[in-house]
Amino acid sequence: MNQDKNGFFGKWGGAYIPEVLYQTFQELKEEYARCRQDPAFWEEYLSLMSTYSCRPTPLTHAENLSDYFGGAQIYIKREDLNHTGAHKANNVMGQGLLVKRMGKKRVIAETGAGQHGVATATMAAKFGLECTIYMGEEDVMRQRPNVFWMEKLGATVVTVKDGSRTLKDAINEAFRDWVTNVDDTHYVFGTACGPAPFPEMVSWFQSIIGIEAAEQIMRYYGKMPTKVYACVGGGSNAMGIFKRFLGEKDVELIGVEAGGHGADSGAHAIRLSTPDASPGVAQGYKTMFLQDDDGQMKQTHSVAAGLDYVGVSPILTDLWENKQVRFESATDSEVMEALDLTMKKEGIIPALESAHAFAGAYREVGKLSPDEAIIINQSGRGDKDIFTIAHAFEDPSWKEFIIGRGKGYSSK
Amino acid sequence: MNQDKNGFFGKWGGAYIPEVLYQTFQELKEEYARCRQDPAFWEEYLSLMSTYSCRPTPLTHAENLSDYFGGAQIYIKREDLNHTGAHKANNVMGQGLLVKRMGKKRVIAETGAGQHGVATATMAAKFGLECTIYMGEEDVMRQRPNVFWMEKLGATVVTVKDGSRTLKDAINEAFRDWVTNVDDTHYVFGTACGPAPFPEMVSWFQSIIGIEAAEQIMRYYGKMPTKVYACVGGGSNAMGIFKRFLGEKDVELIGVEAGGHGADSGAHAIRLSTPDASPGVAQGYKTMFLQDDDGQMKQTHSVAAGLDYVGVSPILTDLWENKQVRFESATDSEVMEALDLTMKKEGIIPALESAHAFAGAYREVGKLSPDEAIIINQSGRGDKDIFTIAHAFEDPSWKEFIIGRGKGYSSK
Amino acid sequence: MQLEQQLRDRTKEKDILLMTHIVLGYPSFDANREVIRQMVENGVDCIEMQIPFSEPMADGPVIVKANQDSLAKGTKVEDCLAFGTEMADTYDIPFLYMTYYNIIFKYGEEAFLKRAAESGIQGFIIPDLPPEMGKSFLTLAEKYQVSPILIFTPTSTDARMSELAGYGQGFIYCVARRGVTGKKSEFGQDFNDYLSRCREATSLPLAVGFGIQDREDIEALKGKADIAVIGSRTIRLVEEKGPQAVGPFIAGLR
Amino acid sequence: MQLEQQLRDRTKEKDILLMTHIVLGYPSFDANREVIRQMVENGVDCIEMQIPFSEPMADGPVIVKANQDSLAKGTKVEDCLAFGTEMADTYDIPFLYMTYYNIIFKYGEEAFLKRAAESGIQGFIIPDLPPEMGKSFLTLAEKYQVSPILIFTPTSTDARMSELAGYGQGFIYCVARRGVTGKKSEFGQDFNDYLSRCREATSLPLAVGFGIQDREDIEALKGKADIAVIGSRTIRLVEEKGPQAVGPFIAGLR
Ligand SMILES: Cc1ncc(COP(=O)(O)O)c(C=O)c1O
Ligand SMILES: Cc1ncc(COP(=O)(O)O)c(C=O)c1O
Repeated sequence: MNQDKNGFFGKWGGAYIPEVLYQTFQELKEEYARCRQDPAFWEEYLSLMSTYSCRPTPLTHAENLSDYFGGAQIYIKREDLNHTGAHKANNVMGQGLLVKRMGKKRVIAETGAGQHGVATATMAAKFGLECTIYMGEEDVMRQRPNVFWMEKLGATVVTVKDGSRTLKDAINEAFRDWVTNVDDTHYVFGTACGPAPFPEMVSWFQSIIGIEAAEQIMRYYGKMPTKVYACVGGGSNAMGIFKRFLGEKDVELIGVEAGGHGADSGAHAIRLSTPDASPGVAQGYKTMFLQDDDGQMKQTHSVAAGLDYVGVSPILTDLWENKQVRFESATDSEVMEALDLTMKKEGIIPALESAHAFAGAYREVGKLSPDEAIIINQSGRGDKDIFTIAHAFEDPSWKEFIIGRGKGYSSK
Repeated sequence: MNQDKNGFFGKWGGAYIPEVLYQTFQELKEEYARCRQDPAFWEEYLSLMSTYSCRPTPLTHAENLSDYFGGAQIYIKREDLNHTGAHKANNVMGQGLLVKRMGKKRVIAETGAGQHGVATATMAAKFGLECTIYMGEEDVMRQRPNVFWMEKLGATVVTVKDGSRTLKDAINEAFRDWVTNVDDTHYVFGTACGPAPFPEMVSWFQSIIGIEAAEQIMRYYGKMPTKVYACVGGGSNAMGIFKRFLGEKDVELIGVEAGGHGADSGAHAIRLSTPDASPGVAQGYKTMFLQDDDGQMKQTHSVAAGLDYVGVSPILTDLWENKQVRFESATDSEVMEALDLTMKKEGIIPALESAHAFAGAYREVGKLSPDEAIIINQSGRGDKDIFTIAHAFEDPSWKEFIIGRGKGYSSK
Repeated sequence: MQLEQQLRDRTKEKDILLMTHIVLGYPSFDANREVIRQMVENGVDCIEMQIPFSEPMADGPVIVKANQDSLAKGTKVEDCLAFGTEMADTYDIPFLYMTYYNIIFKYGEEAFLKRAAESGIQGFIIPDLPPEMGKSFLTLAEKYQVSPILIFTPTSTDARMSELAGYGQGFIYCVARRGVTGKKSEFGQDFNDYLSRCREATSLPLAVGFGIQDREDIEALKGKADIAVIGSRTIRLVEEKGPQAVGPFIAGLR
Repeated sequence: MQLEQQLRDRTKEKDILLMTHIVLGYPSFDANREVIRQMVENGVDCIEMQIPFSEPMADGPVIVKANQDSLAKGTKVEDCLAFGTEMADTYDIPFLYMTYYNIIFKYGEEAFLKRAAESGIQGFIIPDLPPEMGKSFLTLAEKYQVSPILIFTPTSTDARMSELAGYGQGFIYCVARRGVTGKKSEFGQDFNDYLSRCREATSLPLAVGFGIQDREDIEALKGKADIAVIGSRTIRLVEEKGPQAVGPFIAGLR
């Protein structure tokens, strides 16, 4: 599962970058290679994550849900307990250490759900870096609280009004910034996509999830899980938990994509588990994209902004092609149901993104035997999504509350 | 710092309870005593907290802030990284284990900020208990997102419209429920107040904060801190971090109360660091209350709902009287400034309550010498406070966003 | 002794005594005056006057609201004490103060008891002062010869009842059920068993309160209790029909 | 070879050649037709026709918007290829396709190159296809005799430049500065040093693009570069004044 010298995993990946970035990618690749060889770097990373974030994050035995489904024992890997509320922190802090070594003074990032933007703004504050975050106008509208926090953390948030005004357009705009300010700026890519070495590097930082989870399940349960579930947007949390288990013979890995209004609706973000996607090259890498026959990217849809993306990690595409990871999808409404059940049964609030992994697991867990265990990766917490979740549940007192607040503000 | 047989700490505390609760308090006291004597109970508690919440929570060295003030090294105890986002989880999970032992089927709780309500609803979901949360109407209005989550977690939230419609009224109403449903119901008191054994018991569960912090500061810094700061609402997070350090000769403990619009404004919640409060008995215990000459409780004010309370832990009142803890206060505007600085310098977002501890520390830390260290207890995270914080910062795009959303809802 | 004796004397003439409750200053002291007049004239045997408190933790919605409204209108403890003195001077039945402990604590226990005793107030009901918390209060009550009314509840064990009985004077207030004031109670077999346990635990007269609404309820108590307590019912009556409705209501109860 | 030779022939007659840029289908193919006519008639030496892509990562706002609008109007790759064929048939100057790699990849590299070659298209500019990623593309370009235009940038080291030069044909596109298309560039000492480095790295003609706006800019390039590239400037001109403004503008540049 390592990239070849051109950054490919099988047929997928690569670095389709404007020439102006060539030199900076050389430096990045070299620094990254040095870090991977230097055990002190990983030590520094672990120490940062255990004193600034909350690593190791717990593995929670969901006893009520296990009873409810009557199948395998359900364990939940709690990335929601990271500082800033999602696995995004792992990647961002790792890249932060890299930036420090490279001596750059400024970071930029794209963000969809806003999680990666908040994480990057947080890292920038911690490391004393200038920070600009690109975010599609539509995402700004649905994730305003995150914009507020980014700004309060000292970042400049730029609203991107091109294209579909979502994540992919924010990525394009971040690249435009990067080619302009390449000398002092590092682009903190937020997921296991983009040009090499990002897919591998981001997966490496995220691999801490699976390393911990494997150690924890052995400690608590005494053997390896039968199945491991993760939601798949760009693929970083999935790669993060899958990586450690890839070598394990009897562990099945399942990636759950955003089914949106359904696989047949055209309004989804399923790249690997339907035939709607096809091989393509965009945003600096080759993978399965949701695109039309001309190669123009399509509109995607998911209730979870963080999964609402046209591409997917080239590493996952390779694992999919080699049948090392199975891909499923969950629709918006299945996801809301899974979210509801998880809250009520376990007192845990998954992010809408993460709830896809839960929905995927719930569909199957009842058929497993009680002496098996599964792990669900809870990539983030849902309370950041209040606006989306309360909206999706059509909560009447929430609406009333917002109407009242809105009137309060307009009357002043 | 242990209660006497009537539940007093010096002159303070006791259990001024309606007779109908006598028996239930006997049982509670006995079960609590058994738990304190049983090392297996604490072990079970630790195991729950390390697999369900994120204990031990980190101790973060705030290097940028330390440099900024040029005084002592600042360490932050990260209770914000607990499941549900605050130290409240420690108490609630501990009481949950107790409830399980007592075989009760239902829990009730009061809540001000909503944090304790969310934590209790979470615990109830996890332990399969029925749950009712009492919350003052004013707090429901300012903390609607928390109401939404409590309901989604399966709890019934009752809006209390009596009195000042804030925390103290919610407590009264919870007591009314308890005297009615005493046989199968446990009242999960949310802070180190109320009738004995709550102050001591809640402090015991919270003492995990200080135990960890002491171990961590020795590990990272090599010696004890000179000062430890905590905000003081009811006093549970303060007691939680202070307890371990009480015996330490050279450690000064500082509690920071809510200065609201200022100590002289009449609009604050300062019980110990101004002469506005006087000894009284209410809500089941004796302490310093903000009350008038007749003994009627006064209105309090703080930007932080969780500090907006008329009473204070009898244990803290005793420690105050014996000068073992120093009390200060921070005004709303000092708190907003401290919050801003903490976000920008460290990428950390304290809850408004916690930001009082930061404000108190920032005032003094520059005068300390660089070979000293201080610990600030960050009792919770601020992103739960988006409505209050964005409002307090008068953020224009936030207002615009809310107005837009409100219009969207009213037009449907 | 004084209070107990007065009640025992009255018991000789009646199947059951009636104790009523008012919240001072609600809806106004004038209304209180009129209500008490009608109560006394229609044969009420004892009246508890509640000094309002901002945190009436053991009360139900009707009385909570009455406490709040009274305070909102500016009722002071001083006004209540003056009114109590006036009533005790005017009528020949025993008057009690009912209030939460903080009112007394803040005023000063001794000062409060002395003043109450001098006014001719016969007893005290303090729902949030169990005897363990009330050592000094009980001693002072002894000193000033006012009766501390202790409370039995359905959750009280036999042992607890005898303990409480040891501190009580005047009568014992037997709470009819779990919960707060104002809601209807059931007087079934459980209740009868409970009352027998109460009777066994003390030789003091037994008053039964919480949720007694009408003649039928009172009928059910005859022979089992010495005093029936009407609480929120008359407050609601005054709210709905004014003070003058109280007399006929009381008259119709026995 | 063909493209390089054509350009070299033209260079004999002029101080500096002019290459211009249009986005196909924006504002319409008819407008494209008229603009190209005016360009050719006013002496443009080479035209790059951008096939629009939904993710124009290396372009600035003007061209991004042109790409989007063209696609929104329904422009298909097929339309662009037909139009390209028509232009190459109509005018006697070299035409290039500029597009992002996905358009070619999705169509099929070989099919695309074959068709372009048959249409008489002379070269390709693909800003997101560095030679490492373009092995098969470069081989096929060789096979079909169309020139892959490689790109130098101010961040390119000498080593990188010679590497790129090894793959390039026709001419080298020297990006005048960091950043995306459309913003003004400075042609100071740094720029001159950069251009000397470019010149040393390759014997191919040098085109300079990004931010060239007017006669003055072009004057500054004379003697240093072989070709000046006008990109967003004419797109804005068409937006503001329509296609017929292009001719006079071009005429005034040299
Ligand atoms: C909580 C959470 N989970 C998952 C994702 C999807 O990203 P990835 O597939 O890279 O893990 C996001 C992206 O924003 C996220 O915020
Ligand atoms: C984050 C946080 N900190 C502090 C407090 C104050 O409570 P205490 O003084 O009991 O810690 C609250 C109460 O809601 C809270 O939510």
